[in-house]
Amino acid sequence: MLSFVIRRLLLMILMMIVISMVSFVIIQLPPGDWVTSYAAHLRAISSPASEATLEALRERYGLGEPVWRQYLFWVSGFPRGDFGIAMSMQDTPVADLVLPRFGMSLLLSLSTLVVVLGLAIPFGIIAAVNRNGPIDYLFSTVAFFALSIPSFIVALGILFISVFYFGAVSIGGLYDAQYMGEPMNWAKFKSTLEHMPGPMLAIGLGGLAGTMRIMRGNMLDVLSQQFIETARAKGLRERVVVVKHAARLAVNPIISRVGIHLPEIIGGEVIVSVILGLPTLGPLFLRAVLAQDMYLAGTIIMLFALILLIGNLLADLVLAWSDPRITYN
Amino acid sequence: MTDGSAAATSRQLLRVDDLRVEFDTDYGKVCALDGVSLAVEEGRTLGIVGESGCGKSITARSIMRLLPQNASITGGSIHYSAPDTAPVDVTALKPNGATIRQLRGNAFAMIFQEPMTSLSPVYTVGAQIMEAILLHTDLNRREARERAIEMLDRVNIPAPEKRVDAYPHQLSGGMRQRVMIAMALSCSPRLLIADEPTTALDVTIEAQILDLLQQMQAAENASLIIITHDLGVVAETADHVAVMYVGRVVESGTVQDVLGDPQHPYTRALLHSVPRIGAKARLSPVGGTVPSLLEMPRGCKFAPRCSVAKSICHSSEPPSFALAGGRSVKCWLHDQGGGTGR
Amino acid sequence: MRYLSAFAATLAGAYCLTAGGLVLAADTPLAPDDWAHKESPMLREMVDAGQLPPLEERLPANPAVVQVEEIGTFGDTMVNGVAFLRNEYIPNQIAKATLTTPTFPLPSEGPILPNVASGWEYNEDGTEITFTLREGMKWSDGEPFTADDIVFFWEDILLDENVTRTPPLVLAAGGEMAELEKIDDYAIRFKFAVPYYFANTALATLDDIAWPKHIVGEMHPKYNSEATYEELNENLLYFLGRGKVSIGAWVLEEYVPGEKFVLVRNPYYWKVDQDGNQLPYFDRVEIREVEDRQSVALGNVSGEFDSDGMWVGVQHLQLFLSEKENRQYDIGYSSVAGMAMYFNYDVEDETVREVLRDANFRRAFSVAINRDDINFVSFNDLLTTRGWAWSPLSQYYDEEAAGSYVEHDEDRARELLDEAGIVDADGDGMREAPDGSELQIIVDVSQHDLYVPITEMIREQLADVGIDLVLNVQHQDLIEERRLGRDWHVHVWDLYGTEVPLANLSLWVPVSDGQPYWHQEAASAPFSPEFAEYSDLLLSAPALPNVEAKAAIKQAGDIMSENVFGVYIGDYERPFIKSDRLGNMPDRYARIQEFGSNMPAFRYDQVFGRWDREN
Amino acid sequence: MDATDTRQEAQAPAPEEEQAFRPLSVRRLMWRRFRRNRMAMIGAVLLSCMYLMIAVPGFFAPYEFDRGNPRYVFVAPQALHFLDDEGGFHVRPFVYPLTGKRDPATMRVVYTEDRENPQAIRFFVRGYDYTLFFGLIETNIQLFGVDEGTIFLAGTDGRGRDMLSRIINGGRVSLTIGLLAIVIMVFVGTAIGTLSAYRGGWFDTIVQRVIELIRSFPQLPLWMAMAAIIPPGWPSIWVFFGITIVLAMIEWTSLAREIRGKALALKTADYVAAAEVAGARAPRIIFVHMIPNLSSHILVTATLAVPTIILAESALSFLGLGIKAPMTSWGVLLSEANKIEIFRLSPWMLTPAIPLILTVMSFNFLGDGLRDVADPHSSR
Repeated sequence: MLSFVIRRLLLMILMMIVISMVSFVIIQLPPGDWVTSYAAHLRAISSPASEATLEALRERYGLGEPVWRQYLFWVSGFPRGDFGIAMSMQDTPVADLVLPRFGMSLLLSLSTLVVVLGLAIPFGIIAAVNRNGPIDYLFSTVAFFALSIPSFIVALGILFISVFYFGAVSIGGLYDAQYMGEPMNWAKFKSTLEHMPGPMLAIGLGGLAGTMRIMRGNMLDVLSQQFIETARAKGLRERVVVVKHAARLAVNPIISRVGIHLPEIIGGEVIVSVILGLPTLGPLFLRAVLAQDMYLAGTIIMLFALILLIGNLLADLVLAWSDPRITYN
Repeated sequence: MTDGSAAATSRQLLRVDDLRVEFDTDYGKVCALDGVSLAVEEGRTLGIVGESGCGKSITARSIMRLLPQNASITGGSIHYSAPDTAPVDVTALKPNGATIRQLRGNAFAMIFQEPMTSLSPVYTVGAQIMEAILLHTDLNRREARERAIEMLDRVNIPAPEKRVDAYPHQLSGGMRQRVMIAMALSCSPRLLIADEPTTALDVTIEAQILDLLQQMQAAENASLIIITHDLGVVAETADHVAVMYVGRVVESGTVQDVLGDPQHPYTRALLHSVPRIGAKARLSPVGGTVPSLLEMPRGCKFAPRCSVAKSICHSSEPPSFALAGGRSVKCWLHDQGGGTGR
Repeated sequence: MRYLSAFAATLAGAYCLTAGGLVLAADTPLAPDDWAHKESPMLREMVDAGQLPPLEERLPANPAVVQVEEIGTFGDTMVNGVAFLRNEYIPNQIAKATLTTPTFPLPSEGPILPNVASGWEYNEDGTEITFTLREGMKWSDGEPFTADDIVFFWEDILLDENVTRTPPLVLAAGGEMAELEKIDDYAIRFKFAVPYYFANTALATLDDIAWPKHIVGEMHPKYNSEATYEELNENLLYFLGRGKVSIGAWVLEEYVPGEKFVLVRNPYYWKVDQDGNQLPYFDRVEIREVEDRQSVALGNVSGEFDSDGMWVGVQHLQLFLSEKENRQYDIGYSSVAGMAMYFNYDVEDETVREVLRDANFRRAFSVAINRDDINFVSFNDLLTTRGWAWSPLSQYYDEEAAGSYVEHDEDRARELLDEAGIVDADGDGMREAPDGSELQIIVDVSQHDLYVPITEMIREQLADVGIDLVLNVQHQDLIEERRLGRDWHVHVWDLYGTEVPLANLSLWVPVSDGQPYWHQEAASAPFSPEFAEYSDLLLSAPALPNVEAKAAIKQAGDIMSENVFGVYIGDYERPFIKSDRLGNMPDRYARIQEFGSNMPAFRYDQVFGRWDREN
Repeated sequence: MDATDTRQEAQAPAPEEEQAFRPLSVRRLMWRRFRRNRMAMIGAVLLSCMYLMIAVPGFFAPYEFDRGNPRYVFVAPQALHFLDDEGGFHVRPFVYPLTGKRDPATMRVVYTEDRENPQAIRFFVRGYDYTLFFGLIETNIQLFGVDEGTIFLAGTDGRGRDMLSRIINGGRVSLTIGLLAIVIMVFVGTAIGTLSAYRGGWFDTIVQRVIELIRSFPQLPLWMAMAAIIPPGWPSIWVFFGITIVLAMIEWTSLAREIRGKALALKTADYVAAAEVAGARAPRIIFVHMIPNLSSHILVTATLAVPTIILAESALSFLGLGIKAPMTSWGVLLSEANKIEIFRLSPWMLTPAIPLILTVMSFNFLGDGLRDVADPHSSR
């Protein structure tokens, strides 16, 4: 197991190197660079900059250099935790901008994942146990509709309802304003938790529905297997049979599905955060993409990939722990 | 249906009378068992034999009350009477109620056809054996574990102290069936039901498992119902045999009687399809196919396949005719008191 | 280099509110005996604890006295919101200090007033201006503020190529950068190559005039052999180094990237109100970053933020009004210059160039636009239409000029087009160029939530008189790139510089080659005699004494409006939102790009909280 | 005789199933099974209606989608009336003409109905010009309209453009981009998937690594980054195709992977082996023997991928990285509505969400139904 983890970690590092290259190349591809978009910004605030100034800026950020040199320049900082500077953000180091938001993104994504699984699994079990009953029908119908509503529409809906019906005018943010700038502490964490249900609903609804349907299917598969009968033949209570024997096995494919689910959550997190104005990586990424701030955008997309890699690794480990049939040697 | 004279001392542990089981399907209600009657004597073995789909497993599951959700017992009774407890009618119990759960795994134990899938892949075999022990006895975990090891040892699993922590996928099919037997017997059941315990196994292992079953049965003085489509298995292990065809017991009696002198054309047909050492006759498979439960013939259900069917066979179903030696047979041929088929 | 972006942003930003306060003439005699100064309890405590000298020692000998409408109370924090923080200029805006300051509320109403400088004097021919500083004025850390700090800033920051690439052109007269000379600790003198009577106004547009030499000098390679320019540039970011010491009303206390700025009052601030209270009233200013403009608007409506005039726009007005009843805020208006269409007189396409150069075409273009419809759809009927003329906020405003070719008149437009020879020759409903070729005019407009819809409406309106406009809606940077080239026909953007034309003459006339951007050949080949005349008038104005300069500029204004050098829609009332708890907030203010957004002085230092906020 | 009798008796409980026992062609059997799936049928019908509508938007849209009426901004959806003020019932629904006036207190334009002058809805009216069938026919007939006043059944936007017309024209982009991207995706995914399975070796390895790499990024951010590559200077029709390609370029991976798996299984199938032995060449084996056998699988996967594409387009357009004016799509329309003042004051601008959800749902239903038909065992 340990050697498996080490091997996977090494592989992950290799993958990250490739991902960093790809990220950088993709971010480099758009025509123009940050300086043109900066010039446009200056003009937007009514202060045109001269061509000489722009040239100087390009020189300063090494924008004229070949791509591979820019890449090396960028990557060489990683070991020091230096991810370059965000040109579009007054040269703030990318790490300073990204890290707090990375934490928030991670918190939001992972808690959405946990809540989605935490709800989808029992719902799926209930639906399967009541197969073809009214509860099953209700759950499945709701799930089918929920699957068809894109996360950004759910987010718009949440915003709309809170604005239109509850007169709220501010639901943005992931914690109360008074905690801004504070390091994470208990009160801030509590405030964060209070702010999360809305975004989590928007991000997780589709995944919840999908996972529930899959869990239901898995349960039905497992419930028809012989060992369930063995368990019943031992005289176990039905609840024990369902939870300890059936669900325990039916949950394994759900765990391995985290790898598919996580990208959806991250994508949902990006767009939902943009709509609800959450201080996560999403809005920053959109801004960076629009401003062609390559270090910033590159770092963020790389972090997204990192979340996926870590998520998949964790899912594999959990699966290995959960399913003794899987061996990693 | 009365005790065989040769075994006057034994008493009936379980009696199934006129059991009817129906399935609720998309195509309407379907009768899977129609008037099944059986008896199991204490310490003896009953073989239930028949082609697949004839209701053997459903009979066994009815006794365990492990029928699928869409099945229900609509008639008849299953009386269980152990010497030290009050008799129970299993059919009258609440499905999955406390009483039947108390019986399952404790008084009744069952071994399934597929050793590969009848153990949960995510728990160790020890844990799975202990589960029943902890449920039905007062032993604590440590004692239960010792008991599990002991049981594994008794079913001839080498290095049981190690194997107790093995996962099913680390064991071979034969081993798993041994584990199943150990599990089934771990609470000293009065009645052990083995549902085609060897079908999925190699022939050599089959013999070992059958041996083991008999040994264990003798040691525990339990009754055994062995369900099989293999007459050879019945001949080897059972005292009594019941031949089933589409939800009915068409012939029953002692093994010697039934196999030595089959009275029902179906039993005969089955016997002809079994290879025998030294037999010169060509094997003849049973002609035709088992009718679908949806398209059941009106009269004798075997009539369409029967080489000696008469017209009455096609129009009305034969009752059970009692023959000498506690035998019974469900065939119009015995109505006039004589086998024309011979 | 880093300073440049700060500078540009500061100059251009828009955090502009006006209060009815006034800095009294600097030489008002004030005896400390009959006029005891008062300070914030926060500072009083520090004085009592011995951490700070008493107030009288902290103020200069002649503090600037601001006539506020209402004497405020000290304390509390003002909280504002900003969106997409690209902005070290945000705190800079709030805490800046210019040498001089324009009269407010509007520059048209009077002269430039003292600020950091208590007075000034031109020499006889207008080639030199001497500023007097306030004796005893101190930096926020207690160090004296003297002419050295200004000279240091001028020579080692603005004129040092390693730090600033482009010095402020507004102080270049006759093509040469001004020279700065220190007379004594409290007097400096700018020398120009030619007479430059605009200098005192120009200095009102520079919101940074001095940096602490005792701090920044330590980082400067010129004064410290261990320092490098790289580190210096790093530290010149307001929120990294420079912002810690200031002469502004507040000093940076805390900066959390991506979250907020917190500014704390400058204990040595050199302004007092008419009752002698040391300004500012608010102890702290907090500027919170939110994700977008919408969140700023929401924050203001909900009361999270106290005021905003920068991020909210006309599109929020109806929301503000509909929510107003239940909330504690009020809405004020600022008059803002709106959308303009610039013609490229040097466009490469000859047919289009000839058409654009024809005054009748431009006049037709202007009168074909139905400004009332645009007003109705986009400006809540709060647009004041104007032609290509000086702003009503300027000293050069002329009603008649402002009203020329503004009235919607399709028949007139058709007549003018016929006169220009732009007729529908092939009968397809669209007019062709005089040479008979198809006429299609491309309008560049960047993705702007206000201007794109307006431009679309204009396209429809011009189609009605037979002119085919094609919209080129693109991301701002692409439009910008095209604008710098020669390839564009018509460019849509804000109208700049009609309030203080001299502050940015290159927007109007060829101060040097390639200017203005819409007539890059202007210096060598003005496209019409009228343009040449107007150009001469404007170019001569800075060197003229005020009265003559004014006349020249007005005359140039008449020429440009009559010839419709560009098409302008009008000024509009842009809402700003202010919490009811804020005292001394104006109901109206003018937003003039040249004075930076914060000028002519919404003085946040005069604003106070009537009650404390909850969070 | 007897036997027939018994058969009929046994079938008695399920008479409608009777025919199921008769042998049917596979195709008809599939069609029958599909038709039994009510939700899939509803989905199919809904989608057919929508595609019909977007095929001739000029006919169904009562107004030009990109031309506003400056005097009718932010008009709330006009009610269709059947009862007049006297309580009289009209078979032909009618609307009241509107006049707008700005309320000085709220600055909003308030529209009042002219109750004296009901305007009955007319069908096949002559309105604006448009062309049909790629410019072959020029006409100006719209499905419905009114003689006087306006009919804005879904309200208008801030420029006085009819929302219904905008939704119909926006659907044109949203719905075609889904199909178009799927075509590309199916082409690329199938080709690469089968080739990868068939060739194996280094080609397979490379393809698998590339797919893995693409999939190690979350989709939406990757799409965002890719969409930013589209040069901003492109005209909107090019942008449309650019977005289509970007969407397909990432989405093909899942199909390729699945196809590869299935194709690997097929590769060992006897008839493929037989074809190989018979000397068939690779392309022939792939196109004649493998792809036809995968077609039902491809169809199902493609159908289920359409909503993903449609949603991706709306998300990108919503974020300002997709379709650009003068074209419009549901995502663009929703991004125009994503403003707090719109939520509060003009909520009808959010209606494009409804067709978007309906489309996605219909495709999901349809795909589910198709899957049941193509692969009955997988149904859950």
